[in-house]
Amino acid sequence: MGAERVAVVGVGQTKYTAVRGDVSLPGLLREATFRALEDAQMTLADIDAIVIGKAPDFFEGIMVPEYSFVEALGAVGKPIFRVHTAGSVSGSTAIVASGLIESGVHERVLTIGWEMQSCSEAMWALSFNMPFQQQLVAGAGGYFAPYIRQYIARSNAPDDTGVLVALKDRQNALKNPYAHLHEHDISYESVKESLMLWDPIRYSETCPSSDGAIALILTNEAGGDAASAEGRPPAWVHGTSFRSEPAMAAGRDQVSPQAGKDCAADVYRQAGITNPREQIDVVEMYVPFSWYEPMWLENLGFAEEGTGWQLTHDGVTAMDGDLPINCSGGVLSTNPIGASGMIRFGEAALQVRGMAGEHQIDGARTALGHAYGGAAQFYAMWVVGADKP
Amino acid sequence: MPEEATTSGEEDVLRAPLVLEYPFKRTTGPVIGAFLTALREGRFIGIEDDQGKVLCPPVEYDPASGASLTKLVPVGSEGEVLFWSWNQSVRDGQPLDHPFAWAMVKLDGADTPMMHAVDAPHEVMVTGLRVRAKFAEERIGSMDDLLCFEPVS
Amino acid sequence: MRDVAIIATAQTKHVRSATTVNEVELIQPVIQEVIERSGVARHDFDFTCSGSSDYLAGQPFSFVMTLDAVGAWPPISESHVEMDGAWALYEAWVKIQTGHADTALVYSYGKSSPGDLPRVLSRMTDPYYEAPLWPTSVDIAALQARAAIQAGVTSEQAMADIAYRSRTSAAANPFAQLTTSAQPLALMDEEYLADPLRRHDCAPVTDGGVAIVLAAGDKARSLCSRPAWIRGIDHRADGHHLNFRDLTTSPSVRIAAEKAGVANGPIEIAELHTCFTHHEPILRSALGLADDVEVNPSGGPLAANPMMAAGLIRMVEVANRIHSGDVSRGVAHATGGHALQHNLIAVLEGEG
Amino acid sequence: MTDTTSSEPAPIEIPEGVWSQPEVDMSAIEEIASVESVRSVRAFASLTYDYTPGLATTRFLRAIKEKRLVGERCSETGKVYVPPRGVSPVSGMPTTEQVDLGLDGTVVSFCVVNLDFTGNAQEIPYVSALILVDGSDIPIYGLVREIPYNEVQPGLRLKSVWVEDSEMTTSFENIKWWAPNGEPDVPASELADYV
Repeated sequence: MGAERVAVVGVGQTKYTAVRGDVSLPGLLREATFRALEDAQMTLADIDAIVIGKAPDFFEGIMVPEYSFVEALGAVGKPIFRVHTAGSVSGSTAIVASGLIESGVHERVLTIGWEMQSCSEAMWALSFNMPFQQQLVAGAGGYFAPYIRQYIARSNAPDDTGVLVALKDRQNALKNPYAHLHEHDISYESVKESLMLWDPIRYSETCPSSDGAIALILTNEAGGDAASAEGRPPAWVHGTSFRSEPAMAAGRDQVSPQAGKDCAADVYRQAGITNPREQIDVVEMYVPFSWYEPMWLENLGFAEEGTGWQLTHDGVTAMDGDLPINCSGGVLSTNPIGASGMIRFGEAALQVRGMAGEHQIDGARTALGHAYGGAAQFYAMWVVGADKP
Repeated sequence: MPEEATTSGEEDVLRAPLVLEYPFKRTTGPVIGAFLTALREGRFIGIEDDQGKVLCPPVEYDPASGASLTKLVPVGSEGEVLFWSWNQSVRDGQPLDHPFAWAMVKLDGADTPMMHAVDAPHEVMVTGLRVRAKFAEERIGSMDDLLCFEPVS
Repeated sequence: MRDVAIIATAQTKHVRSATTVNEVELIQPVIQEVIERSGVARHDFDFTCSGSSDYLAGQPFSFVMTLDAVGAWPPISESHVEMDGAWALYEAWVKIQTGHADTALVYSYGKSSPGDLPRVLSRMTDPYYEAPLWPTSVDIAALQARAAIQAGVTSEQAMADIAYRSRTSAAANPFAQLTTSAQPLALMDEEYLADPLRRHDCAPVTDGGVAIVLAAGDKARSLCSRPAWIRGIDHRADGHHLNFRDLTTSPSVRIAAEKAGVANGPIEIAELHTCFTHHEPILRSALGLADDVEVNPSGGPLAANPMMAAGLIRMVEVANRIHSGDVSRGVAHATGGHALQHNLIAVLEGEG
Repeated sequence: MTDTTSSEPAPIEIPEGVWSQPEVDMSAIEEIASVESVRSVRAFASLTYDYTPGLATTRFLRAIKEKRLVGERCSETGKVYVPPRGVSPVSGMPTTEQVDLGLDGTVVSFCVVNLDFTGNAQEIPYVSALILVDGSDIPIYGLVREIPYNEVQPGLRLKSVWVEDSEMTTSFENIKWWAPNGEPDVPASELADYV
């Protein structure tokens, strides 16, 4: 079972920015797609199927926009598939694409995550004033901030933990030419002194709104072997998993949700990982608010409960630490919502391929890509490796 | 659409209007931008594919292969109705405020048709009808610059 | 490929307007019913997948609330597609093929009644060239119907016959919304809704939902006396832009039918996702169906058209007839987008 | 209805790569090439829905108009949900038993907000809290006022503060905010299951 091995042989990203004023909507997807195809040494004609993920259609005001991109993606006569699973969406999308190969249904699949947030505003597209429903009185961060506060209370984490995460991720972003935010002047003080929006979350500890797309080319084992033989190392998929739990289940732990723990356990089991802290070299983690780094470190089994923040403070999660997290700059530096999950997956693949450029971790062999969404209730993860599973 | 009110009246529930309104911003890229620029100038342009076929309105890619297209060419403001339907109940936002025909209009010099409104009486509408573009007097570089097509008298 | 079958189904009574319930209240009884019928315990499904549309609901992430009806605790392996539930079934089928699941719960639903459905669907057109003109789904279908009539693929008379046959067939379908029709000649006397379409040519606006359970191999055999095996399933897209398409044929259906193996045996019934009468001859031709193949004995979407569910219901209708032993082999079709842009074909068979 | 935006999008630096949108050839349309190009458009969209919140929410809102908070109980776990949505997310079964809740509650957690997200003139900073209404098993969000923001703590006991009886509607807005009710704090151990 799990009949066919899956290899990532192409990764293509757009330049991420607040407004991609120079391209059309299909142009944005084509930019990522053509870069991925070039990386994979393929053309559109080589692709068997396309799997697309994005956040709600209200962002761009187009119902199932991928239908109007079919010609632009050379997909006439091919299967095209749309996944929609909240913030984890393009992680889920990559997993659906991977399943098409693992099952033996297709051999070469293009998968794309994208968002053009400049078409509207996140505040509008994510939270209409629905009749008869309670209005948000505190914005998006106001939903998560009480749980972060609860984490701090449980763990006694120093109150600058979030500052250290934001500083690290934004400095990592300086090494990633595609990243949205390139804050050359950022400092510990500038983060700490930024406006406390939702105490304990400061402005500089929150993600931006970005335009952008990422595309991956996935192949079967033969495709991975062929790329390898030509000196283009693939990333091998060692495990994939998604998990969901209800937003409003009485008794659910929103600081360290069970679905995240279960999803990690499932993907580690598939990848043969019994000690993630030892066996995983680098992590691309979905951290839209800085404090989620220590929270996910615990949720994903990298640290005992209540101790995740120590890894951050000890520099373990820095580029030169022994568990580097978000070398790309992460969601804190780049957040086209419908692409953010797949960017984590794609950056994990780049690391084990040795192709991450300036933010490459030397000798990275095994990497985790992690995405979550909704009320911290939807999870998608994959483990990729330099070695064939 | 057939109407069949089969609502069960088991229990009266609350209801309220929900209005979703937004002025979405769309970046055009160079090809769509050029088409809208041409509309502002009261003209049409298309784009040539590898076989020399002219697509109007232009797109950035070959519709069959996805290959990039770049050669913009002029297209006429008159053309022919390839097929059409009649829009009896006009809705908000549509090109005209009275009943009109939707038509696929192939402009002179183009090889593919575009969808738009034809302002003509129902009984005049026929496949093969020659039509001419009617532009707005004040044009700003948007689809609104093209009001509709009218029969060539 | 692993043997995978539909082993249980359930659907709502389809209505013009299910005003009293929200989406989760609409779909919950159907999910409960299909779980009970399947014999799989609620918390034992290996995978769950659903299909729905935020634009129908007028709410972002509308599917999140509906997940409550599954009882996703402890956490489950779950996904959602912004497409008809037929594609949720496809994702579940692929998941079972990977070996990561042996059973799957699939559901989809649509409440079209709150919005002006044809106008809502105008948001599905090209965002630059078409959406600013607000062409409705009926407007676009009428253009396609004209092209089909001009090409001799169908006629207004043939379309009236299809409407009559579909709605009178639906009289035997307890879930259908429209179950009566005037005689075809009388239908032809009706005024146009959107020349060349009359009211009877259009599927109704419907609220409703559907759920199925998939199981693999021996698991399916142990849970169902006559599983409806998915012998082939494939889906393909045509281009979006009407200006680049031949609207009178369906190349994507032709490819999907070949990949799904429609022609590998006799087809006894076909349940086709015909939102408009002229879709039937286009689909019949692309599927290569013989003239005696019974199409839409349930009445099809012309009798009940819950958006995002009507495609999956086609699979349910074929599966039900296999479960009951009425037929041995049938084809189900689902579509998405305007003018039959995206099409899924599944061949279902009973054993032996 | 569309209109063009005047703001010219800022040029961006594309990283070195193998593909970006190719330059178009405008040599055949010089009269278009010579004028200022359209770079973006505004697409105004408006859709109206006739929204119905369903049976459970209707029951809840009809009660709130009478200054009552009503939850619904999961028949499997016994947990009480507020606001009820008709189905227990744990069992997947309908919640049919209605439960009268208290009008007081307890802060489970909170955050201090320094931007006005409410759209009306709040004092800033203000406190948005997760509040466990007496008799329920799932916290709801609410504003906490009538106490300095830096004195709010988990366990703080609150009362709901309502609009005038004459202004009561079928709306959450009937509760203006929450304020301390003077009772002793609830120990943290009793709240552990609610975050």
